[in-house]
Amino acid sequence: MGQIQLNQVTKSFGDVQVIPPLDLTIEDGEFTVFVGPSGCGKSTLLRLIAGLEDITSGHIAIDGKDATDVPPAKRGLAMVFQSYALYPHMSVRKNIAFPMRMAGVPEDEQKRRIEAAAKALNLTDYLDRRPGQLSGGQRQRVAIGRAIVREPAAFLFDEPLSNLDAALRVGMRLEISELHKRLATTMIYVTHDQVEAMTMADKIVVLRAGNIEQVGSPLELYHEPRNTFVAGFIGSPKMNLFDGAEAQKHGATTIGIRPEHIDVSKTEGTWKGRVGVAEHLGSDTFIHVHDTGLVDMVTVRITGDIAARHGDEIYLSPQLDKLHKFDAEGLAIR
Amino acid sequence: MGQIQLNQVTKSFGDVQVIPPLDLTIEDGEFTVFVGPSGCGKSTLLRLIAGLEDITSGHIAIDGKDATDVPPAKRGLAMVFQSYALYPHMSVRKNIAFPMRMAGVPEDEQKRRIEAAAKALNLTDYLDRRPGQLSGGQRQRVAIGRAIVREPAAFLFDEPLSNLDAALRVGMRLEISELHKRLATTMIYVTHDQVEAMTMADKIVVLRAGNIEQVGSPLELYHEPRNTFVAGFIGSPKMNLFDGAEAQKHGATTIGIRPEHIDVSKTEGTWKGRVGVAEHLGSDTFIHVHDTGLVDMVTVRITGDIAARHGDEIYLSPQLDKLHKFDAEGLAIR
Amino acid sequence: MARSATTKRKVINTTAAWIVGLLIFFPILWTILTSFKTEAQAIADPPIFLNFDWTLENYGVVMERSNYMRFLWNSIIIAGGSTILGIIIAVPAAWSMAFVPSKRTKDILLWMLSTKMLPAVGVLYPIYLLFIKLGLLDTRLGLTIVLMLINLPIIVWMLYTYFKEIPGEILEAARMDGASLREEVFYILTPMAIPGIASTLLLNVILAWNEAFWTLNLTAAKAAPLTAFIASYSSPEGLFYAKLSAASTMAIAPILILGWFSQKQLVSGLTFGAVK
Amino acid sequence: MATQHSRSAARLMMAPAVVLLLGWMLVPLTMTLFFSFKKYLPLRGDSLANGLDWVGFENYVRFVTSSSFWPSIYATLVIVGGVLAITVTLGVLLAILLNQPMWGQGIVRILVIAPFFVMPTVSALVWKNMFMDPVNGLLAHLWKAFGAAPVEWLSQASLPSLILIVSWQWLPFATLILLTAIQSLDSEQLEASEMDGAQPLSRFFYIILPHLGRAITIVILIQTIFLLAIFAEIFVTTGGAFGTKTLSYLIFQRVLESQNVGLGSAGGVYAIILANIVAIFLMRIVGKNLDA
Amino acid sequence: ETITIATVNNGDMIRMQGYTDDFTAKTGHEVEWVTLEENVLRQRVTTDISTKGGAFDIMTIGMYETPIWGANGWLIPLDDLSAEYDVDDILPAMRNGLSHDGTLYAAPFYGESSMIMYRTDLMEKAGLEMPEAPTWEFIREAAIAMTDRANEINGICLRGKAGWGEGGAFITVTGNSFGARWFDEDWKAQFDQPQWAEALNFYVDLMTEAGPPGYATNGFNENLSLFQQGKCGMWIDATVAASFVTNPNDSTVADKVGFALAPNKDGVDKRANWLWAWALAIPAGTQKADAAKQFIEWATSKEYIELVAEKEGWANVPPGARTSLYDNPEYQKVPFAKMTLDSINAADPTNPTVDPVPYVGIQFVAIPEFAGIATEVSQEFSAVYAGQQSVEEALEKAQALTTDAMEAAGY
Ligand SMILES: Nc1ncnc2c1ncn2[C@@H]1O[C@H](COP(=O)(O)OP(=O)(O)OP(=O)(O)O)[C@@H](O)[C@H]1O
Ligand SMILES: Nc1ncnc2c1ncn2[C@@H]1O[C@H](COP(=O)(O)OP(=O)(O)OP(=O)(O)O)[C@@H](O)[C@H]1O
Ligand SMILES: [Mg+2]
Ligand SMILES: [Mg+2]
Repeated sequence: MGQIQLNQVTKSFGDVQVIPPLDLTIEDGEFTVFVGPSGCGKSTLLRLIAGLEDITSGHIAIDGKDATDVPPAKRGLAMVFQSYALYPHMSVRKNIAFPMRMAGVPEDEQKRRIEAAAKALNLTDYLDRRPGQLSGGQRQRVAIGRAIVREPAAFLFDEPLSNLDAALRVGMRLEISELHKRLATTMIYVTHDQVEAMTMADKIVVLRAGNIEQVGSPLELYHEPRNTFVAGFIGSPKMNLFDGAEAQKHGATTIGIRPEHIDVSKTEGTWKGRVGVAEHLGSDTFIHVHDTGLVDMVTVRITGDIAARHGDEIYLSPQLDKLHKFDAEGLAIR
Repeated sequence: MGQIQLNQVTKSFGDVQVIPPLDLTIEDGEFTVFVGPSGCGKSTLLRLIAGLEDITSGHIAIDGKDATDVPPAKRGLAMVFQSYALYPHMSVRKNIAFPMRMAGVPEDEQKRRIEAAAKALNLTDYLDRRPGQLSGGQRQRVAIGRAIVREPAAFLFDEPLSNLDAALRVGMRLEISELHKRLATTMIYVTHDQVEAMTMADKIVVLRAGNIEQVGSPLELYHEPRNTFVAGFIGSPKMNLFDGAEAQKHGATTIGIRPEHIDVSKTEGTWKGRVGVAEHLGSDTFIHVHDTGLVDMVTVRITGDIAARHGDEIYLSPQLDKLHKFDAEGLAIR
Repeated sequence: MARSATTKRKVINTTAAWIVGLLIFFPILWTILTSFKTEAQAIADPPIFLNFDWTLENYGVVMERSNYMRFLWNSIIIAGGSTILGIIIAVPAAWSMAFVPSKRTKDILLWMLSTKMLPAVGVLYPIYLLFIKLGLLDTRLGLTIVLMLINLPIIVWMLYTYFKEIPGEILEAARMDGASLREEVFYILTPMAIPGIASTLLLNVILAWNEAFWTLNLTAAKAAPLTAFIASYSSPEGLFYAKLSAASTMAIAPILILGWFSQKQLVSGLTFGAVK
Repeated sequence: MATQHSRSAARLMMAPAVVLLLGWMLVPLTMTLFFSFKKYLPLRGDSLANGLDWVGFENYVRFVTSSSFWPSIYATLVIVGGVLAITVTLGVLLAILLNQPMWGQGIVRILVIAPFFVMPTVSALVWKNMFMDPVNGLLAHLWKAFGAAPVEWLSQASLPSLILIVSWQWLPFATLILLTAIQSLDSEQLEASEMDGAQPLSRFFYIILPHLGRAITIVILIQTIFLLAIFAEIFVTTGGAFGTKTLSYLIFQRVLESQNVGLGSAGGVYAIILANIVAIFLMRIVGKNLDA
Repeated sequence: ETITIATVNNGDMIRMQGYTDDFTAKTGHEVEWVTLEENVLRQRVTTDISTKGGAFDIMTIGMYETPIWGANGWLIPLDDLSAEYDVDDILPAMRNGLSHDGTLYAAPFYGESSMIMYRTDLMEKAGLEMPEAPTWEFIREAAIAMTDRANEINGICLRGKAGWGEGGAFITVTGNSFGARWFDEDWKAQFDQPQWAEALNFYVDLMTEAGPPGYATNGFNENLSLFQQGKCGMWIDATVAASFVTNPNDSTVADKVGFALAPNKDGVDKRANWLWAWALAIPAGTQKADAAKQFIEWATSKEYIELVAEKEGWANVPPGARTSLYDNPEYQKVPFAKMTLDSINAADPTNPTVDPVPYVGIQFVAIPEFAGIATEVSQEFSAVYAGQQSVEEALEKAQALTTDAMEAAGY
């Protein structure tokens, strides 16, 4: 109940092809995240699946049935929008009931489902408020509640957390993950925040300019990025990538090493540099090292604390087994 | 050139005292961050310093001179607003020139300073655009540029990054830090994001309901929080805090342990629980453990990867030397 | 700017604003006062401000002379009817422009406005002939249609600017939730735009209420609204200031009262997209 | 938001408004154009039923060569320009004043917007008789109280008087729109400029006024549409005498007083052309502002 | 049946509306009134009749419109009125003015000419005596003598307001009394003739010396209220005004008013008095001609006059329409009755000027173009009164625009 297949789907706005021919299968029950830089076509792809935009060519099948020309309401999908898109003039209860009202679900049944959703989402006390009287997190939950009651084949989320502040984001992230565990319904989740992608996804789809760069589980992407784009995009802080002589030494055009895979010493190491900004988080320290002769700045992450001050000299040594190598096209050399 | 002293400063809006009597000294050249939950009075305090609000009682001195009744423009401070507050109808160049134009700086000098600022902030190519044509990060830089050219005694920032997306935020954070290193001017920075506070500050001022809860360097706050409020507020993910029997065991009303100071084992440990959501970031894994009998959820951070799946049984052991103890008033027991 | 405005400043502001406000309002106030005077007091030199013998005589005369209630009723029907009709036609059009914009949307909008620039006097004959043909002369229906057409561009424009403020995502959410186009407009868009629709309604009631060319020229007895009522008072014989004032007061009172009661809506919504 | 389905629905939903307005424009317009090439003197028994004589461009030539034509263009421009200048200037000042903290703001606002509800006919009658009358008018009393000779408003200062009356009616509209625009000004911008050392006057010119630009264009556009058509005010006060004959009043005179429909229709065509020149000019500005 | 009547908002008409019930009781027909100010009314009914709109069953029109519309066949002839109505009782001057080719097209509700109304007390104070038939020279002398600007007393109040029926009418009769005329026998405009310059100069000088401020915008109503307030020494205007200025309810000078014939220039054989009637006519398009005719017979009948006399006194009956009224001894007691009749009889629409003219009408020219032309001409003159141009300029413009309009109309 929720397998979605895209077959040679393309989308153009006027003359501009935003999505070049694209194939993708999302399995039933999977939590799939579309991730990619701004403007890469994530939202467009999601809206094509939802039916909010016509596809220019190709086919979309939901549960094996062709849905290319099925209007959005009939696809059995529910969408949670970035701005939540709650109906401001309706109470929370009415908001949640709306899709059922449209579908002609009997009153009793509506009531039952609203109650169930409200309980699941901790909204019971707020059912009679208007969206305007709710906090960001609560609004988010109402939007999800509205989606849940339709018992959709799949949920579509378009950057649902981007309007929340950092602390709340962490909480909501967990809530959505738990919801997925509980419902086991297909979810497609769009974000440009790779932390969200990593922590939530069963499967991540990395997009660039409408093209799929890599599809895989978060750890696959972390450990085996298919190319420099994915390597740079997944992981926080970003992987350090170097060209030139240092790369050639390892028989590659570009090499990459993640900040957490660099060892630091005050006395010796592979590369020498000077500490720029050191960010002390207590649990970790991020050191931004300049003047290594490699690239402008190398970022290093150290667990715990280290006494590194602006301007100090420092030595860095990459853990060679964690080194990523890429060829001239930017593809990983395995 | 930029020492700021607050002496028994209070602020009331009507009958509500938002800032109870408060003393604070910000040394010249220091990067001070005001941090605290929403509504705690951070902005108000900053605006009192800027002169945008009148103080109800007390004194403010800038560089030792009483500035209590000096109008904002004369205090020699520059402010960067949360919404950037760029003048939408002026080009970037005009925006940056505006304070100099108001001050009657000669054209030549204006030009020179604009050029310098634009270069420092990477804005040279955008000087003739309108703010509406810039991205969030660029706007942010223009706002800073407008502040820089005044060569102020101190910069005031009110949540300057809260409108940016996560990736950009990291970048801008670094830029501001580097700017501070370069200019060595006093900066006061307001945020409610503790990561920003930790990574940027020389000195953090933690506020709650207008009161200063603790003042200190980021690592002081991380290692020696003065009370449960600071303990919970500083550090990410949040410190786990427990009351009850487990706390009594350690002779305290409340004990706290940070996620990164808990060791995990599949076979034995102090506490037993079941894995809820496990967030795999590649570099780290956050495990949310339920059913420990202590609190609803204990968060644990593990460097690198661990094969923990939803529902697994797991044992946790706090590193006892990293345990924080608090008395009945919530104050740290040292 | 939230520095506590000093009391002194507030006093100055208040004084200035009240003086200006009263000055602007004065002609209306004076008219209302005059309507309660006798004719002799109305032209007394020096003018009498408040200490005159208040009398309702003028209202009596005016009521006796013309069937005020009928004019009033016609005004209400015509102004209200044309506005409601206009909104019914404009809502779908504004929906289209705001949510399915095309390259021509702005041109169409501006073209619509340009139809308002046809000089009414220039087309009186054609319209009059048309009305005779269609049997619409001196009917409320005819006037309702004409006023609706005159104001339609303004209505479309105002609604368009309000609709543009409504995030398209909400309508898409409704669509995802299974709402048909009709349900989308009816259950979601319209209720959300209520403040905008209310001020559009008000502005257009005012414009229709005060329209004086077509209402005068296309009516005789049956459909004549208050503009025709006032046309019989513009220069009667002898002293007439008090009676004129009474008639004027009666003509503007309903809309003035309506306007005052609903000024919040009017003020909050009257932006024409000027607020950005 | 743009599936095939919604696009065709949109076209369908636009249709009623577009068709109606097209009819409302085209039918009279073609008839006006038709009449403008005809000799049509109803009082001489000319009527559509009897057929009308074709006179070519005679009406057009006669209309512009009439001694009243250029003065009427002048009067139109002066009135429209004058009212716009006054309402916009005072509107901005008034909006700023009303935006200040004060006691009884709601009531002041009610007082200020009241003239907008007054019928043009009524306001013209009231101003003409009760204020501008040189003998019994309140202004005459006021002048006399100061020992000055009463001004004969409607004859000696006819255009300014008319502009005063019309401005009084439209000032509330301008004020309201400008007020909402001012209220939408981000207060942080003002504070930023204050930090930047701008004095109140500089803040007004560099921050507030530019912010109002869009609102001002809209006020100008809408008012121009209505001002080009003002009629009742002239009809009631001067009847077109003393140089207050605007283009639309001139057309009225040709059509209704002289009963020369052909000539008036030619005037109507000129008026449409003038209006559209103004409109295109304005819309260029507004159009740019509309999506900015 | 319900008939719709368009009418003007003057006192007599308003009064008639109050008696509508009497008509309904007699005939069973209901009446809908459309009361409009004179200019609006004229514009409204003209539009309706020339397009055969049929919005009205009866229109209130004047002596100017009636012959023109009658000639166009737009009005139903009133040639079959009942015997009791006694059509021959209508004053001949009125009947002639409301007929075309000898057929009556509108029944006069009331008629008027113009005359001098003056303040007997002021005249006495000035040491002068008003002759029965004064000349302009005397008027000027008296006006200057009576003027007392400090006390806001103006020697003379005259119409200056633009509009063919307002200042236009007055300046036309003034012109007549100086020997001027609108057109010569070939329909050539005559504003380039010296008589016009003389008349206009005289008028302007007189008003400058002895007129009220702002006379350029004064019409009938303005002057009436000035006179009623005691601010005018003399006033030359419609005879109907006599009943208003002598009505003590409205007038502060009711018992101090005298009457005289309108003046002429010494040696000119025409006086500055006009002839006008507000009359009721039936547009040809109406479906309710019979009911309309019944109404006209009721409203302009002797019975109606008696009804009003009975209810409101003889001074308030509609004057100037019927011979029998002036024969009535009760009415002869009204102070202005005789002078009104004399003034009416002194006016001859078919022979209005010293030099021969091709048109009918005293204060107007009964051709369709006149209203438009005269309005514009009077606007030029008003601009002179307001001091915005000279007499010469105004006459030049008047000549040009009249010529132009006549050409346009194909003369
Ligand atoms: N309605 C439209 N008309 C024309 N171009 C469009 C339209 N919608 C999107 N685009 C273009 O398509 C591309 C993809 O847009 P899309 O919104 O899918 O990006 P995104 O990945 O969701 O970005 P973001 O992270 O900023 O939301 C962009 O270049 C955008 O400019
Ligand atoms: N102009 C004002 N009038 C009345 N109360 C105010 C005003 N400005 C702020 N407050 C109150 O003062 C308190 C502190 O507000 P302040 O804006 O300083 O908080 P903050 O710490 O900046 O919060 P945030 O993180 O949400 O920006 C709040 O309770 C707020 O409601
Ligand atoms: Mg997107
Ligand atoms: Mg704040």
